[in-house]
Amino acid sequence: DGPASGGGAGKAGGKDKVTAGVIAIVDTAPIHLGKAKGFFDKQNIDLTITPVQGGAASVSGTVGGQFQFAFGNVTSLLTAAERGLPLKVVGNGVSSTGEQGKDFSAVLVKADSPIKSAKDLVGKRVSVNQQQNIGDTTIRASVRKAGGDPSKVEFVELPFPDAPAALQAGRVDAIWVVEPFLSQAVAQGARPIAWNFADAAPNLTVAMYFTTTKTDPGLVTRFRAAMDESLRYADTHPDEVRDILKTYTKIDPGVLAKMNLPRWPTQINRASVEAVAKAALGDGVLKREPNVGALLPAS
Amino acid sequence: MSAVARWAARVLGLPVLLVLAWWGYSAVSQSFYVPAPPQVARAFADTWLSERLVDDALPSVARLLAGYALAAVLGVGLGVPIGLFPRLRAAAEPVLEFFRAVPPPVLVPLIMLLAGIDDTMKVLVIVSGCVWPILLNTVEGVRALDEVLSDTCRMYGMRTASRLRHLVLRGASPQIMAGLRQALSVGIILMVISEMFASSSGLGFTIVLFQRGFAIPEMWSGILLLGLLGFGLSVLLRWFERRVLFWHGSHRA
Amino acid sequence: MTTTAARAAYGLGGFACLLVVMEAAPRLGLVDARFLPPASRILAALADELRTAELWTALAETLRGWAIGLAIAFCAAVLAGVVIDAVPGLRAASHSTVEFLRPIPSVALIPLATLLFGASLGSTLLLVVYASFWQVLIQVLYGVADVDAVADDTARSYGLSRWSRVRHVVWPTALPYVMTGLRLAAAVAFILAVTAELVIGGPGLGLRIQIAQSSGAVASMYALVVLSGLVGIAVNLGVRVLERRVLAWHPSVRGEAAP
Amino acid sequence: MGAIVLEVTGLKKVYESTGKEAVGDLSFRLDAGELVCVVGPSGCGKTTLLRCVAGLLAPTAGTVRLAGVPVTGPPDDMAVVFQEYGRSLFPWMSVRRNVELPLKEKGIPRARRATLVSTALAAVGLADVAGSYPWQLSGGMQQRVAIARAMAYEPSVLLMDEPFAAVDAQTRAELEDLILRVLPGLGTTTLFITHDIDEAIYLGDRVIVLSASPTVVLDDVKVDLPSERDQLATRALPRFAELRGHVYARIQRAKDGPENAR
Amino acid sequence: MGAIVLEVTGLKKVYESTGKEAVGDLSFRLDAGELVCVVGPSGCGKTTLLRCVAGLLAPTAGTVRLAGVPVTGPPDDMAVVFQEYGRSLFPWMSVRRNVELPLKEKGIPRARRATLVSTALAAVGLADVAGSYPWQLSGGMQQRVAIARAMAYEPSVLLMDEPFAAVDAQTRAELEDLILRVLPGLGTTTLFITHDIDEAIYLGDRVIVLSASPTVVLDDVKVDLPSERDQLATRALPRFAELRGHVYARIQRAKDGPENAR
Ligand SMILES: Nc1ncnc2c1ncn2[C@@H]1O[C@H](COP(=O)(O)OP(=O)(O)OP(=O)(O)O)[C@@H](O)[C@H]1O
Ligand SMILES: Nc1ncnc2c1ncn2[C@@H]1O[C@H](COP(=O)(O)OP(=O)(O)OP(=O)(O)O)[C@@H](O)[C@H]1O
Ligand SMILES: [Mg+2]
Ligand SMILES: [Mg+2]
Repeated sequence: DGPASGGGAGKAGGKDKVTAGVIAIVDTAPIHLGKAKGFFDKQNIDLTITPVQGGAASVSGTVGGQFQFAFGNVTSLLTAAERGLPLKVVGNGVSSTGEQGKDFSAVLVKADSPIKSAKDLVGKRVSVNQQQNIGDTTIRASVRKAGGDPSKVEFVELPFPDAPAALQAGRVDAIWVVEPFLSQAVAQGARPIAWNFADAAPNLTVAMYFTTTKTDPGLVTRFRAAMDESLRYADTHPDEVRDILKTYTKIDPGVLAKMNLPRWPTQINRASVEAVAKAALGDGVLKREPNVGALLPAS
Repeated sequence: MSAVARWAARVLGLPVLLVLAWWGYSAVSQSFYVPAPPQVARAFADTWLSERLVDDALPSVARLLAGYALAAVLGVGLGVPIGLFPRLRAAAEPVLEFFRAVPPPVLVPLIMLLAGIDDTMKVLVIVSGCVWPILLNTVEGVRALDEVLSDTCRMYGMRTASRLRHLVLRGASPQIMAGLRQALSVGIILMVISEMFASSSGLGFTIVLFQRGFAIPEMWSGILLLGLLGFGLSVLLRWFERRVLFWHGSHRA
Repeated sequence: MTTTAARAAYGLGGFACLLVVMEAAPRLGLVDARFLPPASRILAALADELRTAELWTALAETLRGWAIGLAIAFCAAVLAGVVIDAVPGLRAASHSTVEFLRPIPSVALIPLATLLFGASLGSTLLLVVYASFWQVLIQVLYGVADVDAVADDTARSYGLSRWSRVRHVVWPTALPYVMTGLRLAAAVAFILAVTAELVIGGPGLGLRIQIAQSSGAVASMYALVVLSGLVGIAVNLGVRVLERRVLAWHPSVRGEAAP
Repeated sequence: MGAIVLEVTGLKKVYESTGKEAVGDLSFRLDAGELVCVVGPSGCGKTTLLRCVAGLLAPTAGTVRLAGVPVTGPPDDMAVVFQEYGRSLFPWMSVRRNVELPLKEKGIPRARRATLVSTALAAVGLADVAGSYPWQLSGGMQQRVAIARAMAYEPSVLLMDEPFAAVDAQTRAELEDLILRVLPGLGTTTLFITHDIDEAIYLGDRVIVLSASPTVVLDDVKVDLPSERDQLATRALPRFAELRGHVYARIQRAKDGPENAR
Repeated sequence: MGAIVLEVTGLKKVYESTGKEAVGDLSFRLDAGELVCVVGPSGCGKTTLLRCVAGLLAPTAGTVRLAGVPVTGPPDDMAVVFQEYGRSLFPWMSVRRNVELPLKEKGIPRARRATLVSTALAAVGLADVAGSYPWQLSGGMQQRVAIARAMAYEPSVLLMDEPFAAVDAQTRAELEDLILRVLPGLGTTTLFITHDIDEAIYLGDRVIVLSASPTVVLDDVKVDLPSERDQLATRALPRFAELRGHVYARIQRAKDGPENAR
């Protein structure tokens, strides 16, 4: 196990002390909710949630032994696996609703933009929060589906919070954002033209919880159980989700009430992971065919 | 021969020791994030000895130099009056200190808001960081001017322009050089940070991309390139400094 | 001439100008008020923030990382600078390494930091120390090179030991540079403490900024940024007070009192 | 001689940092073209006086008038040789450039400048080090550069603070004669601080003797020697010895402070 | 007197930056307890010589031996008063601390240190400014602090470079007598650089006359005056005038350089 500092695993009062590295966004509401509901206590897990900023930090923190579990999106995990990092997915994290117009992720343009559909993005400048990640892969899927040439879309990196301003100022032609920026931008007059998660695969699995291959399998099973319970609860109690979001984010209450929530099924959509892997391979984000089977849990 | 050997030992001795230490650590730790030097060297050759150097590194370096030059002009240009006039200093210092304490990751969005997302923004981000060491050092250098020397200038009725040129800039130049040296590495760091926003190419962008893509040897090769860039630019700066400060105690033969 | 009160008045005046600009720019439509709210709204958000206990714990957390990191970096850099100066040949031998290591961005060390320390104080400290160390070191190296040849000869001819020369001649000469280094490093350390929290996570002001950012709470975000700026001003005030004490003999400070 | 050029009235200077009253109450006048030497014990306030006259230091009380105009800042057409000659040279400029810079500022055309500079440097015996930097020179040579700079400037008022302190006896004699030869031709009014009584009498039209600080004028001695002076002949005159004895006795008492002054 | 303390043999110094040959070929000796004055034209290489003797400058050729041991760095138990007195005082220390620091370094106990410091400061007439900082003092006062520091150190070898250049005539006389009074008691061997020939003869057991640079020893004059010296009586002796004339004539020729030396 890693250096002493940081929240290492250990036993406290018969419970396993566990630290999870998790981004403080809408997607991770279930784990917060599950902790509040005591689902983890029930599994003898004393959970500490540590906010991290992105996939790279959660992966290195997990590999370094600082976190036992973490949250990362599909592309990040596929890339890490391709690089030979000893990661193992524990369970589902967040999924697309799969419904056009009602998902938590979309490509937006200005109200008066000539761009009407994903096809029109060809030759245009589109912002994503990170390149060579799930954003550009799924947007290319949207373009492909709409009949355009995805290789002709130009991507620039803009963090979600800064994207709407850049769109308004005409510095990019389209932006990809997720909730709450999606609702915010729409309220400010932006127009969705493509629902990239929904386009990429039916009920796309966007992100997953993962650990390293060295973690005690018993603990993994219990974490998975607690997590599944949390996901189920979150999926069926949207109001409580909106409430728990108030505790760890600062989303404006008006936006919070109206925005689209993602889905939190317990099952990983293997087909969608494989589809993303294939698309990523095709786009050159991945160099080699990843071993999806080894990454994902057996069931 | 022996002079060359001694020079080589001096310049390369410590780096070689450090590389060996790194090597030892990577062998012991076996960590994914700490690749062995040969792996990094191979990654360096594969990654940078290609058109990447022209496509990614050169534009970055150009922006770096532009930002650095602008920061130098701005830092010295503001630092001189602020150093000369105590009241101006009293009025300006809190505002400057305010901006100095704003972290670039939140400053960058603000700059994007005002200057767009293209090269201008990236250059401005570099300026926003480089300017401080130059400014602060200029201010302090100007404040510390020798009194007898400035009295001499006043006595001989030297006009403002020539007093600036012959007394203030020269007298403060040891400290200004310290600021310029500081700013060089700050500039490289901000070059990387600026490319973490609204980019699709560049040295910093590529390194960050490697980092996020878990291409760790490649990432370290990029860091190696940054270090080499810093070293190369500092050699140039030293050459410049030797010409500017030839009269100063630290450079006299 | 410029008394403390007068200086404070000028300082407040300068700051007031900044506030006016920040209020006017969005109101006059120079920037979009949705993305950069006017000063009054930012200050109102700041007032709200200041009423929450979490903010104060976050601030304390950040300041803790800042103070520890700065102290480590400062002491290590001063020590390193003095040793590099005192040991013959070391300056030349270390030059290439120093210049190589300096431009390595702390952000590039984030994977290493999280690997070693995760989202704990250790990560923050690693980044803070790494970044601010060089700021002080370079100032020390230039400062020690500024030693007056006659003063140094005097010390040597009176048989002052190497250590005494460092203490009584080299250190006071370098002090003005070191004070500038301290001011530079203080800001850099603070910036990195916040950035580390912002990027890695970990409790503190940076995390709160990040949460505000990723929640689209623009006014709160800028309120926190303003708070960082205010901390910067406070730190600078402290260093200036220190400077007036330790550099009372220096032309830059003693000239201040005279006409 | 001519009109009053410099008039110091009731000058008083208290240094705030220490509360030290350096100059107590000084009044004296200089006529146009006069060369007046000031002598006084070390630390009595000569440099302070000079800095007040030069407009570099604001007096605590009293006024300094130059051609009737109160001095508030450094006046035009005045040159100063500072006691800290080493610090008054620009280390980043060659000797030639150090001497030339004020002339350039004054707007003197290049050709004339070159003549002035080389004449002045030759006069102080530094023609061959014009290309050197000040820190490559000995103390006495540095001081001579400062003198050359002041002389080349051809000021109407010249202030010199122990300008020959660092040069050897023979060079000193040569420089004294240089001053006596050149300044009258330029009509320069000169205030010359020295601690060499012989020099003061040899050079001066008058010698002002200052008391220990807080300084007052202890004596203002008219030097009634023939205006044509010669290092050997003048110094051998009985009147020279007389004046010397007089000033010496005055200074002797000066160290005891202003109370015992008269 | 006693054994040879200081021996300079074939000393030569060429400054590399300018290629200037400052010291040509110097050889002389100082016996234990001797006070030897060095005179020579400005820029002849006196300071260069002193810095070589102090081990602060490596000679181009020749050796300096102190008690038989070649000097390679600053030797123990040596004190120097530099020509640039202003720069040799530490501006960050009060006058008292400036004088005290070398004593502390020498390991002298606190009580004795306090006595030494206050005695030395009183001897140079600065007892009342012990708490001031160097930059609050006049030029002459600064120079006296440097002298006090050297005297308080009670060195076995003392090097002084124009130490009285910035003080007035009377203070100078007092300081001369201080030197004559104190040093013999300490057994200090002294090399005293001056440009005042009278002073050299008045103070010295011997006077070494240097040529213009590249410097050689032009003359080494034994001062055969009674060892009990008095400002008025000694200077009035016919032998004093004789010696003075001799040295003056030597120096006169010195300015013409080493060729015309003998
Ligand atoms: N900056 C200062 N702050 C405080 N006191 C000062 C300052 N400068 C000078 N003094 C004091 O004022 C007095 C007069 O100093 P000044 O330099 O005018 O003397 P001076 O006549 O030029 O002496 P010297 O012949 O030794 O150069 C001294 O007692 C000195 O201590
Ligand atoms: N750092 C240096 N670089 C080059 N030349 C130098 C340097 N220092 C001194 N010199 C030259 O060496 C010669 C002797 O200088 P030095 O200072 O020893 O003279 P000095 O006898 O002490 O004169 P003074 O009586 O004027 O102080 C001078 O011609 C001077 O120009
Ligand atoms: Mg004076
Ligand atoms: Mg000398």
